[in-house]
Amino acid sequence: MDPVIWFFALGLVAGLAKSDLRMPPAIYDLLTMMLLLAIGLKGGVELAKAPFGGLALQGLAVLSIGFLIPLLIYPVARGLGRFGRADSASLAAHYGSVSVATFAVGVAFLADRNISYDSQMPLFLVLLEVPAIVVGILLARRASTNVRWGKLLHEIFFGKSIVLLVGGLAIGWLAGPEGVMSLKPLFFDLFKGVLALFLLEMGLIAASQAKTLRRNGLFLALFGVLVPVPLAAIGATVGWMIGLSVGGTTLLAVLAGSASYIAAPAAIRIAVPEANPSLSLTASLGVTFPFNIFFGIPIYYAIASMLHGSGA
Amino acid sequence: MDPVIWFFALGLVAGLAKSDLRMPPAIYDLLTMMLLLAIGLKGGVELAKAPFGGLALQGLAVLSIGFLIPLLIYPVARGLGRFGRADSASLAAHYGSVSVATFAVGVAFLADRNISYDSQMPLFLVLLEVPAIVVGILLARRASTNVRWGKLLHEIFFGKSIVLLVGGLAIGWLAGPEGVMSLKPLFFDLFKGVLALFLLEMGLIAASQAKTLRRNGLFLALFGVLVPVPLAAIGATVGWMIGLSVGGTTLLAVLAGSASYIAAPAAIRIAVPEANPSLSLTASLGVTFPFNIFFGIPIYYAIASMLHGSGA
Amino acid sequence: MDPVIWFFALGLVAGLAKSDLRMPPAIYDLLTMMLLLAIGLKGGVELAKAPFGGLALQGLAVLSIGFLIPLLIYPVARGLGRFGRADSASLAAHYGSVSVATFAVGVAFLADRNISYDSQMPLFLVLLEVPAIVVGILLARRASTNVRWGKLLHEIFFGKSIVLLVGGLAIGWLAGPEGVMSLKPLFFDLFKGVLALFLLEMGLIAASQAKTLRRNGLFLALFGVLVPVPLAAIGATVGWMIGLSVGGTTLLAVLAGSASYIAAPAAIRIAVPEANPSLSLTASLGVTFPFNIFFGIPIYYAIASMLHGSGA
Amino acid sequence: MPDETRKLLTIVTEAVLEPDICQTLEDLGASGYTISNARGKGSRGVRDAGWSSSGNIRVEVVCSNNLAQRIAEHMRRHYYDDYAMIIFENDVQVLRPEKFP
Amino acid sequence: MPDETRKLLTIVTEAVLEPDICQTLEDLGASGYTISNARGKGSRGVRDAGWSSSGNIRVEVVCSNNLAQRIAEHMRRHYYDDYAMIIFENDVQVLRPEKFP
Amino acid sequence: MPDETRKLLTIVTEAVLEPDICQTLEDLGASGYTISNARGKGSRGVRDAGWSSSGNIRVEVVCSNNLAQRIAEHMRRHYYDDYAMIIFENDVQVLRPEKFP
Ligand SMILES: Nc1ncnc2c1ncn2[C@@H]1O[C@H](COP(=O)(O)O)[C@@H](O)[C@H]1O
Ligand SMILES: Nc1ncnc2c1ncn2[C@@H]1O[C@H](COP(=O)(O)O)[C@@H](O)[C@H]1O
Ligand SMILES: Nc1ncnc2c1ncn2[C@@H]1O[C@H](COP(=O)(O)O)[C@@H](O)[C@H]1O
Ligand code: NA
Ligand code: NA
Ligand code: NA
Repeated sequence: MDPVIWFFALGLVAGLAKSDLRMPPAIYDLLTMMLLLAIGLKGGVELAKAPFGGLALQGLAVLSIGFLIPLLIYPVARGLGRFGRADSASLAAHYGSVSVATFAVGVAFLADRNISYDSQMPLFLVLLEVPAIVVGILLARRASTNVRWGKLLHEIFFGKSIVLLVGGLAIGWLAGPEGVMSLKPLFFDLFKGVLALFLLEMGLIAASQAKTLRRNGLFLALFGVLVPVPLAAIGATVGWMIGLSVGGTTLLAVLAGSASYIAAPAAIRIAVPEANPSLSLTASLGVTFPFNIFFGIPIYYAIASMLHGSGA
Repeated sequence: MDPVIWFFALGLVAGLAKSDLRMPPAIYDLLTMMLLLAIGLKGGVELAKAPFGGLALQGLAVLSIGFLIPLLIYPVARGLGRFGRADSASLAAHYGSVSVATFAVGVAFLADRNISYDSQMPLFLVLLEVPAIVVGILLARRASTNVRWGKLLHEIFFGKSIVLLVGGLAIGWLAGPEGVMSLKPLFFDLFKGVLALFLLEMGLIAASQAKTLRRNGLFLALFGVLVPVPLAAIGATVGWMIGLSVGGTTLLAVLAGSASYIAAPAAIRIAVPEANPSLSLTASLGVTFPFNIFFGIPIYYAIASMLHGSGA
Repeated sequence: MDPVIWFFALGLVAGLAKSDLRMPPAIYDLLTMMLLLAIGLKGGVELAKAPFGGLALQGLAVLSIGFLIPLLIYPVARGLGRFGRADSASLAAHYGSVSVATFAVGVAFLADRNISYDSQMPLFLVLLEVPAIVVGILLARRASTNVRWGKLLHEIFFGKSIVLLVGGLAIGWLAGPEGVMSLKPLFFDLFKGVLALFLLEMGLIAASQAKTLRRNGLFLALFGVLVPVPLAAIGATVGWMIGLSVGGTTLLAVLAGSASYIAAPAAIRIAVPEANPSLSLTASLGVTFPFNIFFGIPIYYAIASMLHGSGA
Repeated sequence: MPDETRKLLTIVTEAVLEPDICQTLEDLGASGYTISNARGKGSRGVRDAGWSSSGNIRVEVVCSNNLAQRIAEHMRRHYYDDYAMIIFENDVQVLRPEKFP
Repeated sequence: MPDETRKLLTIVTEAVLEPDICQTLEDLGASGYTISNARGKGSRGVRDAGWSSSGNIRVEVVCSNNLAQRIAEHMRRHYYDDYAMIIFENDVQVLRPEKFP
Repeated sequence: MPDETRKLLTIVTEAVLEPDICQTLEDLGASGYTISNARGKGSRGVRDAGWSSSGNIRVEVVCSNNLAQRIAEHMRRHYYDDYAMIIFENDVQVLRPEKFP
């Protein structure tokens, strides 16, 4: 197993054992920033190297995943989970949106196996971040005209994760392979190490969700474990249909199967305040995230390989 | 264009678009610290490699720039800008002192073009930091004996930027090229990456000055754009006269044309409290800094090349 | 001399000169975390490469040092130092436990000279951290049944330094030399640079202890300088007897001769609150730490070489 | 210091509300506010800034009694049910009372 | 805001005590607390968070007069002699007084 | 807690003044002070610690009424015109009143 994943386990154990190990918030911010920029830069450089066609069509297909997933999740949460409208909509938004950390572990997974992926993947990461949040809010609000959409969309679009991803993409694209050489030591060579430290903190955070899990328990745990694979299968199928490589198909599955824990919680807290924020966060961060990095990613890779007829 | 500069642009855009992207103060401090130490270490190693003569004389010439510039700026600010004595003196101190970030971008500019520069440049950076601040305070205070010079000079001389630069120089010189090999991965290999993150934050800060600019407007903008080039020309001329290489001449021009936004604001805030701190900061950081990294540095390099008769 | 040590000197000078140079606490935490993980990872990889026998016996011998040293220190502090029971017990705990930073400088010292050391050393570092603290608390408390041992031992064992060291060891061991390749740029290549920044901060902290030193003065200074060498000699002898290499013997001497300034102060502050925390901290951090990195480590290496009959 | 009295209104709430609350205070006419980071525990569980915006902020406003009532009422209506929040106030004597209308 | 009064008890002390104090407050029955980081100077010298747990924390508890007395008394007995600590309290008017028994 | 009353003086001002203010408080005879970082808005605009010393500090001093007046007066004279600053005070009951002369 990739050693970065052990760092998550270490954080989880430390957190559950009530160690005094803490990552200062400033360091968490730095690590996030470096990961986002690195993913963006890498994607930008690839885009500069190999221009691609049909992006608009592919983009539409990807966007449609973002609109579809929350519509699938909502009835499950309401019906089977017996959650109220607000909580169900919140879960829908979280699972329709994406997790950058899971994507980063997926990228590391592919790099370990020398599997390349399509250069537009970071772009698709950006495309998938927003729509589900909008759908989630609509599901919760319906007729109510109380949502200040202008302000909200501005906050989502100019939220730091999109700014850094898109900014990195643009800089990587403008600078090209030559230009980013001097940035390589910080952003590319340190990538795995930075991801390791980041996952350590993610483990600590996931451990802090354990209490909620013990209380609200079984359904959230089942939900968090059972939902990602079908969602990822949708992602993989779309990826395969729009002609992505095995690597790209795997990553689109990872994106579809992952749940947001940065953009969605912030937006939903403001727009749907009556939703209990710890429900969605516990499912997304306490269950689905660990499931994905330990078991999900290899499964999604197997699915992608099968679709491409290359066996797993 | 060097990709690090795009990071400044990214920060600027994010700031102007009111993104929630923030660099934690602790990270800003870390990045500053690494840049200052790296510049110092690099200079120290070069000094250890190639001992030089006539440093005392060169140093005096450089110091004289630091005393001269504020005396040129003050009447411009009072006469044309119609600023009061305190604000004019504050502008004089800021523009007479230097910006380490601009110097770092200059160093990166030269490195990209494989142009070497004289090893004593970081020393000159130190020499130029202080005199203008002293002159600025004298211009504001005149007869008044109210300034606690002892305390103030102590604060400037043992301010973190001088301590880290001089400390880096000393360590680089003591350790020599061999000794710093083990420090290379952190301080030299990551230099451009660290500078990129730093410029991202500088962009965010510059954006936060935009409001002041819109209010106090036109004069500050003109001042911030028009003043650097003549100042840099003075620096280039002195550099050429004291026998610096093209690279060194360019960097002395960069220093002369840059305006302080760390040492000067802190010292002036204490010693000339009636000066409006946002005026000088807006001009220095919101106008001159971007001007210099986008347009100034190439111009100063062209001037230096011309002086050295090597064409641009 | 190794340049990282000059960074300590720089911090010391800056602190004594009342510079405004500060390392944000968040950065200090990040640097500590990186050092601990790096030491652990390195040890784990070595363990994975070369399995070893007789670890249990060696471990017992090392543990015994941890129980012995506080029993030697306590009477010295009470008798010669005329300190009360609590303060003497606190000193005993600090000097019986170990300093990770000193260990890191020792590792760097050996690396500079291409001297290898036994792979189990980071494990011994962990073993030596705890026993002296327990003995120190027993010395202070005796009959008193007021200590909540369960809580206290939990806090020590799951304190961040042990969690990160043991976690790093485990990950390094699980991943093996191949697995950690991708983590090398962050954890191994940057090691010296990170250590340099860390020592800069240690210098600043040591300078802040100077005031206490001036007041409580002479005995603490003598104690801090005279105690490490005999303690290190004990460590070296044990290391030689249990069959460590010259490098390993040197590092066990370093551990025995170093004094804790993280785990011990925190635990003693809670369990022996009537002890004056600045006494032990000043001796440990203000005197013994600088003594060890400037003079102690070379001496301990000489002792280890002599014991191994290889001359110094 | 003239014995001129104002209210010091203190709000402890979720960090995510900071932009909204600043806007509200300006809209209601407060002459200023002071914010610092905090952590804590209350009826909505432990809130710690260990991670992004999961911490609390502590907002202080010095203002007239009348404005304090209006701010408190606004907070109660818009945030009290859905967000972790407590509000309390006490009298303070201020320097330059004209600064705090 | 109904004129219902509670005590605001403020404790400034060493950061190392944070877990203990939180536990104590819960045991004594406080409905919540708010903590922020601080630095300062007092009879036990300068305390600055420059380095790990060498800083201070500032703990606030809103509670009944009776509970405030018990907390203060507990702090005085268990910590006041051996740790850097000050305690003070004042009356505050609270919104939703039922939250602070 | 004996009903012994002192003043709690609170100063919110620019971070750059911290060393000066600490010195002043000692010179005027305060037995201690507590400082925490803050941000805010007032007549001199938004002040946020996003960048180096552009933030605020919040200084608290527990002291006698007399000393509080002298500190406030000193601040008013030396800093109030040129720096972002507000000052307010209120009565608090203290534990161990002898600590706060
Ligand atoms: N009794 C209390 N005393 C002081 N602070 C409190 C108290 N109750 C709640 N708080 C603070 O207010 C925040 C929100 O409270 P709540 O809405 O009760 O969860 C908590 O996270 C605490 O920081
Ligand atoms: N007079 C005072 N006013 C405000 N804060 C104080 C005062 N005295 C002490 N403190 C704070 O309480 C902490 C502990 O005080 P002490 O136990 O006197 O050292 C100090 O570090 C300060 O933060
Ligand atoms: N009405 C107010 N309530 C609370 N804090 C204030 C108020 N006015 C100003 N402040 C704080 O005091 C600082 C300086 O105020 P000023 O001198 O008015 O700019 C501001 O940055 C705020 O942190
Ligand atoms: Na998803
Ligand atoms: Na200049
Ligand atoms: Na020891």
